[in-house]
Amino acid sequence: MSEHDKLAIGIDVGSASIKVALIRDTQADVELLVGRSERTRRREATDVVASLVETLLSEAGLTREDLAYVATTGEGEIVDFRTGHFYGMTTHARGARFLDSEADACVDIGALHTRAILMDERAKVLGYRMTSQCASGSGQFLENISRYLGVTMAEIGPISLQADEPERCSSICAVLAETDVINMVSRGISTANILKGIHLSMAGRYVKLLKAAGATRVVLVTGGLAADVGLMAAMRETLAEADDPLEVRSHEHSVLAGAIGAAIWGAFRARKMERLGISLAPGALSEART
Amino acid sequence: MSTTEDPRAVAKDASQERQKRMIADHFSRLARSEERGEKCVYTFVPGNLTELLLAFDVAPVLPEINALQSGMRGLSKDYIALAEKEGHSEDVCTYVKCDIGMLRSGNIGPTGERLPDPDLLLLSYTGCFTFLKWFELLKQEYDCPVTMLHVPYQADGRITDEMRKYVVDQLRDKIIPALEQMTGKAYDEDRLRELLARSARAEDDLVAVLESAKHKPSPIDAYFGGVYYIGPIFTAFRGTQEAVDYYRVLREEVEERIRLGKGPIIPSGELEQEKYRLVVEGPPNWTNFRQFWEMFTDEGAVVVASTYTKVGGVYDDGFRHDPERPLESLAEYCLGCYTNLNLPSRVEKLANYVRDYEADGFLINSVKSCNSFSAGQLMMLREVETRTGVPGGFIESDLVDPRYFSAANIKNRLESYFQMIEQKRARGVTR
Amino acid sequence: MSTLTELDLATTSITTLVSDCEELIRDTSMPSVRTWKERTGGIAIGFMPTYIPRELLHAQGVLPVGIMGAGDIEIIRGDAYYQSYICHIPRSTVELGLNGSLDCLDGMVFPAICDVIRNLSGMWKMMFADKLVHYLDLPQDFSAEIGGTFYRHDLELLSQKLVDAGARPLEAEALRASIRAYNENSRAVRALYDLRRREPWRVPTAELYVALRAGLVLPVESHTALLERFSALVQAQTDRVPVDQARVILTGSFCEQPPLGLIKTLERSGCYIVDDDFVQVSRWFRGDISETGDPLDALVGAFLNDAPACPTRYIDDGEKGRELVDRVGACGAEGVLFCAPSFCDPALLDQPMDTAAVTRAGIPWTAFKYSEDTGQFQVIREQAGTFADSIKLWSGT
Amino acid sequence: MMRYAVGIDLGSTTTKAVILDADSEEPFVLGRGITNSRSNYDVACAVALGDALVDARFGMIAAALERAGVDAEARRVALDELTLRFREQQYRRQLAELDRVVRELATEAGDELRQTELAAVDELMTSLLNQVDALFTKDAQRKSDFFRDIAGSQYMHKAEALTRGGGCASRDDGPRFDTLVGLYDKAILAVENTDTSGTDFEDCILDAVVGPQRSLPALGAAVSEVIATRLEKLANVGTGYGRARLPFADTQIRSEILCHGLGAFTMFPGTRTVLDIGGQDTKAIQVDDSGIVTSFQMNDRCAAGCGRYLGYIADEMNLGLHELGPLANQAKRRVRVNSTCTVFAGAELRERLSLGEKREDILAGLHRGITLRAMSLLARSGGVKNEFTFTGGVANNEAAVKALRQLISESYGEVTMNISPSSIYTGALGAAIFATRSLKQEVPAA
Ligand SMILES: Nc1ncnc2c1ncn2[C@@H]1O[C@H](COP(=O)(O)OP(=O)(O)O)[C@@H](O)[C@H]1O
Ligand SMILES: Nc1ncnc2c1ncn2[C@@H]1O[C@H](COP(=O)(O)OP(=O)(O)O)[C@@H](O)[C@H]1O
Ligand code: SF4
Ligand code: SF4
Ligand code: SF4
Repeated sequence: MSEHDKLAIGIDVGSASIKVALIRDTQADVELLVGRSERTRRREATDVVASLVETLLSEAGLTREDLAYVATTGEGEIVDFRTGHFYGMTTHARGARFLDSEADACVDIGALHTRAILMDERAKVLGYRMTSQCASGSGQFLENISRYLGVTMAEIGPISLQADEPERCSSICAVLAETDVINMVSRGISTANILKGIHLSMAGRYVKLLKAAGATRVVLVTGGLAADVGLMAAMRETLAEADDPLEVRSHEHSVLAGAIGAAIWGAFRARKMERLGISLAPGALSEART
Repeated sequence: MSTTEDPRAVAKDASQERQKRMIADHFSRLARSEERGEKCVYTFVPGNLTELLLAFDVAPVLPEINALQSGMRGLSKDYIALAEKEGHSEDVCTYVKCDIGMLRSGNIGPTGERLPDPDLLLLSYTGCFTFLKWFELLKQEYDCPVTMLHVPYQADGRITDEMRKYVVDQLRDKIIPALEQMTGKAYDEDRLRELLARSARAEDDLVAVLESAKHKPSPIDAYFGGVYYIGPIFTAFRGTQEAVDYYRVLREEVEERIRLGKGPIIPSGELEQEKYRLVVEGPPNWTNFRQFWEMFTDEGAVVVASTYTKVGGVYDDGFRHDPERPLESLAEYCLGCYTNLNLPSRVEKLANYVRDYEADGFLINSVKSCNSFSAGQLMMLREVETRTGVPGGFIESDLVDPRYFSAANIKNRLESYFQMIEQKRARGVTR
Repeated sequence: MSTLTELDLATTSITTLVSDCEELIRDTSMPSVRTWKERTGGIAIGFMPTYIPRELLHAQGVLPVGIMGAGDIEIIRGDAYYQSYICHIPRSTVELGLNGSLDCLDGMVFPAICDVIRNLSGMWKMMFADKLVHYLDLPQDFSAEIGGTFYRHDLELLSQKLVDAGARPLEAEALRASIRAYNENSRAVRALYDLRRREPWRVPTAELYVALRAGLVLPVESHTALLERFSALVQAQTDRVPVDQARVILTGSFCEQPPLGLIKTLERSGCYIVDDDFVQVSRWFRGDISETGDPLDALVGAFLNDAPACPTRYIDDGEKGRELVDRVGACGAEGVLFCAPSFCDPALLDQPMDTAAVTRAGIPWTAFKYSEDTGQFQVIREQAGTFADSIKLWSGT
Repeated sequence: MMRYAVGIDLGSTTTKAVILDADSEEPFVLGRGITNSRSNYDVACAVALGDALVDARFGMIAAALERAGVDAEARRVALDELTLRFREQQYRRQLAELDRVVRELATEAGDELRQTELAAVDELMTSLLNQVDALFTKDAQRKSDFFRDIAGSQYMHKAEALTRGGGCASRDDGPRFDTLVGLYDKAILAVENTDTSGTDFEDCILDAVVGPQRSLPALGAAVSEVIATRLEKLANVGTGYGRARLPFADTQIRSEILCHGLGAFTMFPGTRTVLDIGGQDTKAIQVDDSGIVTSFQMNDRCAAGCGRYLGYIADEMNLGLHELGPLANQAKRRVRVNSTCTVFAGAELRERLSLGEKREDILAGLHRGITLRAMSLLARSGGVKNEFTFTGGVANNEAAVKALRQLISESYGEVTMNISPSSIYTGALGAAIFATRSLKQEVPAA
């Protein structure tokens, strides 16, 4: 590692899971060393963060002292050893550009919120749209339904792809979804068709959000639901039906986009601060930024 | 209000065929207006100034009607989506969004032909604030003059001399000059008088038709069916001979039904047995119009009076267009339309309907779009209930946004509501 | 805090002054109004936000009291009157009416704002049949002969209703004096807005806002004094220094007001608010109302010719949003926050026209909705923070 | 022989059955039964009815014991014991079925399962079996009445413990939580949707009676007598969320509103206002002096403020439904929860907990919030008249009751507020009365 390299870690504290990514910024390039996502599942978020960071560092053979910057995003303000905090859309935009250099938009679909972000080639956020204070159509919503159907997260996508006659459903409540699903099952509708119907209605929302944000070319799906191939297919179908040239992609590290983006911005700031001669005591920067 | 096209077969009688033809003709006339050198004006239904426009040989285009037609033909969903994509909020009136979406999609009218661009935007601001915004939005789209008639609200439950004067002054000093300038014709008051005289004739017949519902069984449905009846008079025909003829035929038909003791025509034919007589407040839903209607007819429910059939103007208290007082009576017409009445007057009107039409129930369809109608309906519900003692019902839907029409939910409420009336009646509680 | 009508103006601490104002707003039972009535024996009339000619009421010895919703108090009865798709302000107003908070008012004036408020005026008539209820039908025709005549008559009608409710008759001299008092007040408001525009770090919006809000429940003379004191205090404050924040205009909040927490959140997430449309009644006119000539005509004329481009006002020249773009230029803002109440038709229907104008002018903007009882600000913080980030990181590049 | 009429309330969360003596003039409740709703509506009905019949038979056993001269205290002790053993038998049968299906599924999954996961399944199911005795001791607290919930929460608990250290990283080869949960979710569906109500009673009671009859020999005779008695169904009426899909004729379906109104009125004839908070809707109903509904209001399609909201929160806090109320009532203060959305409230709750707020204080705030929403519906429907009855499952929640009492008295002064321990059965009771009336042709079958 050259002495000009900067190591930075990004921590994305979400409502369902915590994502951590470790990057090396060589000035010429950024390299993702290692990243992980872990569900919080009723544990203290700070404990999960601490253990994830330790795991990552040890996997990379590093210690905290090697880090030039600890950047948080999402609800990351609860992390007391951070160097600085970046807002979610700023980081997702950066992470998305890193994962897919052709993407000019991304849509972050997490457990509770969805946000569509339009950005330029420097990852500057040009426009965005977010969902409101209702969790219908969110990751949590899909999770509730699939649990009732006896389908695990990993199976959702593949099963949905088998649908032949999707049962369209209007936007339904994330909590009441179970009852609606009970009702559909009782009407003899297959699991695949139920899931696909739900994927389509979710896809409709996301596409709308993306279009409203101004996306036109390539969009990278970030956040947990990027792993759902059924949802990806539904988004593509929705776009194809509307003859929309927007291209939807996902990436195996999509879920880490926020964490990666935070880490990259962290390294960027670390360099800048260094130039300005500011020393980076943990927690100091968050004050300096305001 | 009126439809030229319903995808499914619907039972009709002669007047309905006639009405359908009239509306279709109107739209094709509009489509050809540019080539024929005819001028057109965009304006609104409540308190519309049709006679004045016809006196200048100008055809009205009514965006609300276009929106409801789009709703009935299943196009509104995409139109609304388009408008929302352009940054219109989910929260606002869906008529506006439907109209904007239609405009963006080529402004194709209900007959499949393109509607003409306006030569004048005549904003009659009566009973609804959204109208102001709607035409501000349209003004961004069209390079044409716009003129506005501000109709004051009947806040204290009556029309004062100052209100009338305010409207007449605007008509005389703003609207008429704008029309003169657009058409190059001079204002001809005698011609207006002739038109108004014909209006009054048609209005007499319309009132007779709507009041026929006082009979048992009612020969008409005054809400779903009523929508068809008010079509010609509130859109482009008031003041024409066609309208006079249509309303005469309609009245004869209805009188014949009374003689035969028949119930109303419904989508599937005729209603066999009148089980519940209802008064309904609020506009209907257009995207699922037939399905909605059938939720009533399936249970034998007939609407005997509705406020929606008074959106264009209210004739209940004896108002008729008056050739003797042309501008004044136009002003009174505008001032008197239903959503321009204050809430106490609306409550009183509904309570009167319940009594006069011997209704078993009083139902509100609250539409998400329309604050003008909806804000305050829950209080109206309670007031009417207390004053009349008949049970009130409350359902929620929207005008043209199918996302807000939850069939299961509405059916559930209606079902409970009808069973409740039934049960009361079984115990001799209601009449 | 000392007696509520007379805030402790001698205080040397902004914190005290501001928290006194906050308390005044929070206490929905309106102690300051009650005290005023006890002291003067006069009558008090409530009015819904945006604009009414308070000068007229003042001249007849009436205390005009602005009712801007009820913040985040629990709504028990009010929800029974409103469907979920109607904004929050009428339900909280009904709640206040029914829980007795407004008992100290002798009536209400509902200016023409939107259909919700218009219909509320009718509900009020049914609910409080024994009190004065006036719907002030502000004209949308702005010609002196037509709209002016109508409006003047409406004011005369209001004036008469006030007399019937126990106020003294309207006299020209008194009205002129009232116009002067309110001119002074709005000059004080404008001065503070100017100061904030120049040096936003000196005048945090959360503070300015509560100082303005206090004016809705205080006699105008006391409020002017309060503003002057506030101005002196913030200017003397030396520990407020500029930091690197984005300068933005906030628009859309002309009726239902955002919770204070939201305003603070915006400032904390990196935005200096350099102009807004909060508590519009306190600076409705661009300049002074004429203090000469027939005073009633002066009120009418000001309304017709000098009012801002509020969404409640019809603009027929097809240049919606121009005034907003001008304001952005005038206060050197770098972006616009469209911050409107959920389900607010006037604000939300204006928004596409305004955003189009702003976009054409190359000004960045973002939009979100709130309700007066919103208690969760994470999403908004995230949005405003990203917006500020992007202005700070990229503006000018 | 015993002839009965049954009312079934197929709710969004639970399915309830009430059976009435068809030969009694006044409504006489023979038995009540409940189960959680599921996608097979026929099974849900059958299970609820089966449960009600069990209840009725227990009543008959009690009567037989009385006839045999067993004194009241001895009867109570014997019946309590018998009931507990009976429930245990039912539980064991269901658990055995679950065990079979889970293992079957695990085998089917084959290579997709890691070695560690197979081992975990074994450990999980064994642990569930080992916990049965503790569940059915005399003073045991069960988190729920339903197999799905009890077994489920034990399963999840153990699964979490087994997968903890391993995390979710794909490189590990430890057991994955999602996989284990998936197995349970699949298996429970299969178990729940199989109808076992036919054979249940006889099998279980014969096993259950073995112990208790040692101390009270008369019990064995009573049980045999009751097994031999035939129960004949004369009429049924269905109601509830799923009523349209019940295997009943149209004339045997009544709206929930009418049933709740009538049910509440039957239990408390002075009732004029009824508030029903069920799993996914809240209804405010006004009835007249003969139990006829005069007006009603329902909430819209959002889970905020209904029973499921509480269920969601209970899950979030790792509590059983039964535990929510008592905990909330220990609150010293109320924390205001701002989110109206159930799901967001869950998130907010976690956040507040991590900020150090107390669970009970947050819960108190949540209950207050729910009750506030109900208050507005009540006001919409016409307010609270002189006597008020609170029905539906949430009436079992003492914190909701407490908050409601407080708000009602604040807004309407002192009014009588009735709450029956069997409030959750109110709709089914109303339906059952409609069923008996149909026998007497008292009311036109509309
Ligand atoms: N394979 C998958 N298919 C569908 N959904 C998934 C999959 N993997 C994760 N998710 C969903 O992703 C969500 C978590 O996404 P994430 O972006 O981490 O959310 P947050 O940042 O809000 O915690 C969860 O709701 C989970 O259900
Ligand atoms: N013992 C209990 N303690 C607390 N709450 C309960 C209890 N039993 C049921 N509930 C509540 O009642 C709700 C179910 O009510 P119910 O009236 O059966 O609804 P539905 O008819 O919609 O199925 C559950 O969601 C739960 O919140
Ligand atoms: S509908 Fe469901 S998901 Fe949406 S706000 Fe209500 S509880 Fe939340
Ligand atoms: S708000 Fe109502 S009256 Fe106004 S345009 Fe919309 S539907 Fe028409
Ligand atoms: S917030 Fe908007 S919609 Fe609500 S009352 Fe005010 S202006 Fe009307």
